[in-house]
Amino acid sequence: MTKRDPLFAIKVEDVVKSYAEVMVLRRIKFSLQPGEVAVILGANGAGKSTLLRILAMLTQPDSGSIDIYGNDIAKNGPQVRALTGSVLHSPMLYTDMSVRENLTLFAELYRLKNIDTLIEKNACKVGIQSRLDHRVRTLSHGFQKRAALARALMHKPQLLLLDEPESGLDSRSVSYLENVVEEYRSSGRTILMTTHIIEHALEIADKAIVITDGYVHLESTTTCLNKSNILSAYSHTFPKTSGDL
Amino acid sequence: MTKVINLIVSPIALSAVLMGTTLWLIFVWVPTETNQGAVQRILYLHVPIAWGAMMGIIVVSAGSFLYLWKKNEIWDRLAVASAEVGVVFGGLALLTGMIWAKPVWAVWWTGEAKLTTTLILFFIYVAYLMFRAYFPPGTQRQRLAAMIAIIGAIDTPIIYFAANLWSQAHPPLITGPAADSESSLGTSLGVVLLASTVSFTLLFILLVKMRYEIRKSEDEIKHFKRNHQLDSAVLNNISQARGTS
Amino acid sequence: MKLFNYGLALLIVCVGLVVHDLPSLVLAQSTPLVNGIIVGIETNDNDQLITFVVSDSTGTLTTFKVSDSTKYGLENQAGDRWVTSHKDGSEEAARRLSEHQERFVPITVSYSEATEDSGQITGIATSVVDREQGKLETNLGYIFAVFAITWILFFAYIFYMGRKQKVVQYEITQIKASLK
Amino acid sequence: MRESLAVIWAIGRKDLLLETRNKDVIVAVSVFALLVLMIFTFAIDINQVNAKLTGPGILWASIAFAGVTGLNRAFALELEGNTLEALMLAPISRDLIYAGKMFGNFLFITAAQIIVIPIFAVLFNLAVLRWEMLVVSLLTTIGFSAIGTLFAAMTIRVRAREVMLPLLFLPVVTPLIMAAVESTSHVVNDSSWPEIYQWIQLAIAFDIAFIVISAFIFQQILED
Repeated sequence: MTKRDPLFAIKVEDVVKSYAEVMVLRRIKFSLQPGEVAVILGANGAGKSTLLRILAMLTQPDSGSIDIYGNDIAKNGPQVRALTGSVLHSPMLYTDMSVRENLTLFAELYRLKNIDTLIEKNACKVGIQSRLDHRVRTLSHGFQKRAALARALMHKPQLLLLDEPESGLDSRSVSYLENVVEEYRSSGRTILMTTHIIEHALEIADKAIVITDGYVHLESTTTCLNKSNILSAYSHTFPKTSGDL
Repeated sequence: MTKVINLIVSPIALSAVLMGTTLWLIFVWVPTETNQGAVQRILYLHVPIAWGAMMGIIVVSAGSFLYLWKKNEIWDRLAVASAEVGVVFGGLALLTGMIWAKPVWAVWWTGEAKLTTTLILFFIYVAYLMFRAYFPPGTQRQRLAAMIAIIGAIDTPIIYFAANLWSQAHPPLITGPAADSESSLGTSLGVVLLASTVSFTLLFILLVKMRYEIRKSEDEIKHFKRNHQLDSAVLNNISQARGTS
Repeated sequence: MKLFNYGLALLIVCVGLVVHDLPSLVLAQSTPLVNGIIVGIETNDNDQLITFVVSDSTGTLTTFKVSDSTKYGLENQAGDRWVTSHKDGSEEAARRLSEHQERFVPITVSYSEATEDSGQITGIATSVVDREQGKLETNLGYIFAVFAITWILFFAYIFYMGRKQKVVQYEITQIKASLK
Repeated sequence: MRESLAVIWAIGRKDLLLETRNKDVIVAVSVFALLVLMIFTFAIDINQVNAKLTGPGILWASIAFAGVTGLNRAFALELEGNTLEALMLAPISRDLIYAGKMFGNFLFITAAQIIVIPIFAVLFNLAVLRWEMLVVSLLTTIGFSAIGTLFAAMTIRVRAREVMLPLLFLPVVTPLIMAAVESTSHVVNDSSWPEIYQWIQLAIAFDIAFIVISAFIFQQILED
């Protein structure tokens, strides 16, 4: 029922989120165009993961509005989730089922067709085809993360949300990740990821969003950024009085 | 001088005077009932307290419903305040009823429908308060607690119906002479009961108001803590903007 | 702490009234009465009532013998009242009383010539009727319990809230001080 | 509609698959229920006279207590790998997740009853295996799983989850337990259908009320 707005892949306006006495996100505002690969930077506890969870619709913001490809996420939840693929902190797989069983289950939940070929294809993309029939419990962390990535890719989402995808991965896994990012960039789809490895972020991303103290501190293309001015944006992350009276 | 006047016309003073008058009515003014004797005077305490408990439940479910609808914290505060006071009244209603039943019905407890319903509701609202105590703070806690309150309210008629059907299948040990026989007191009973109900209603409102005020102060402290962080964040934001551009 | 004082005042008023009014609550009783439910019935071979045992609200058992002059005023389940003396209806009396026993209907027995034998009270019943009069003396404890529990609980709750309020107040003053 | 049923079936089938692998829930529920039954046979000297009187109550008390432990387990399973969030990421409405989990819980409690009720019949020497009993246990299980799934999802983040779930669950399902106990005692007393039916009606009303409410509010439960 809603037409996609080609101007914005994500449009976040004045998003506020607080937990009890801590206000994690104060007034987050930014937007991404389709085809952009953006990275959210910020110190630990800056609210990167919370923001990603809100975009993935696992957490409700206290206030503010979010549009994803022209859909208001508060109203068109299922449509937005069909456009979005997410790999968050934990792999979120059933550990007593094999990778194939996990992928089949989620393919059914996403109502996909030709599930078997789809699974094979996506398994190749992340290099997990040899482990398809292993139980998730027996796999290493890197393979579990790759399986989670395969699940997020299966329904060809327009927007991919990745929460620290490279943490704990070996170089082979990271190279699969980079291939996925390249594929997204070239096909005009959007990626929003968080990371704490600034150099790597500047290499692969087109755009950086720095969150400090619950605000978007810096929203800029990566070409005019270097590590030092990002770090200087970090430096005020911990205000002297935060948390206390 | 104004302080004295304020004290005299304050609701607390009014409530105290009313309660004193009620006690005078119960112990001195109203004649002793012939069927049950002096113990019948418990009625003037038991019935208004039970009424207060019922009022508590009505206010909790109304407040919870309004909170879910309007998302305004005022209603959540009202709900939790009246749940707490309602549990105190409900526990007292059960206790006074049991003490009254012993000399009149010769048992502490029977499976009569009203008793069973009151007991189960008491447990549901105790669970409501415990849930609030155990759940991590935040808006989700308020939302879920409101749902529990509403479930309890919807369950009430079903519990009453079931308990009624059950007590028909298992005739209660003793059907109360207090409930069945006409009273020898006539209108004086009504007068004292009315006075007592008014005093206890006022006491209920006072207690809820007091609990509400405490809750409000707690919320204000919480908000203040957040806003305090906000101030320092705003300052940081400004200085940062100067530094980078 | 306004509410604290309020609770204290109410408690004093309550206790004062009870003490002041104690004599008028204890109504003197001319004939000895027992209120309670029937826990045992003994009949002779002709199904005529001989004795029955009543348990009052404190659990004390009293055995009653019946004489020809014993009067009955007992209702059946339908509410029909049956009034007669023992001479004219001792079988019906046994029937009605055992029905009362099954339904746990409380009765009032006035009696004379009570004898106590090793803790067991035995009396000769003069009238056996559906519960009419409370045995007022035994009830005072219950009234006292109800009022005491009610006010103690309210008092405790008010006290608890007062404590909570104090904590909140303290925190607010701390915040105000830190702002200066 | 067909798509929704497919989703519910997929979630329920996943629960069954996991169950065949680690046998967490059904074994726990039925062993627990049997233990409660056994304790009662010691606590109350069961004989021909009082079996009909006490049996139905004991049966449903044991199933209710065992059911709560099972519901706790069934949700703990989703917590282990944060998989509930994976379900929440799928483009399906949240009431389908509820229906799927409820379906799984329904299967577990039913399976446990299939084990427990015949053993109960033997221990208490009661003829409960009649078709009316099928209706009773079906309706009760539906109600248990409807409320249980809802409260299990609500208490997921509560500190004392194992305590909180029964505290919420048991008072709310009291009418349903009454209905189950009464209709079971009609069944063992060989009563006619109309006598059982008034209790069946109560169970039906309860089930409908709570399935509707649960589906309505489940939307909001999962997000924090």
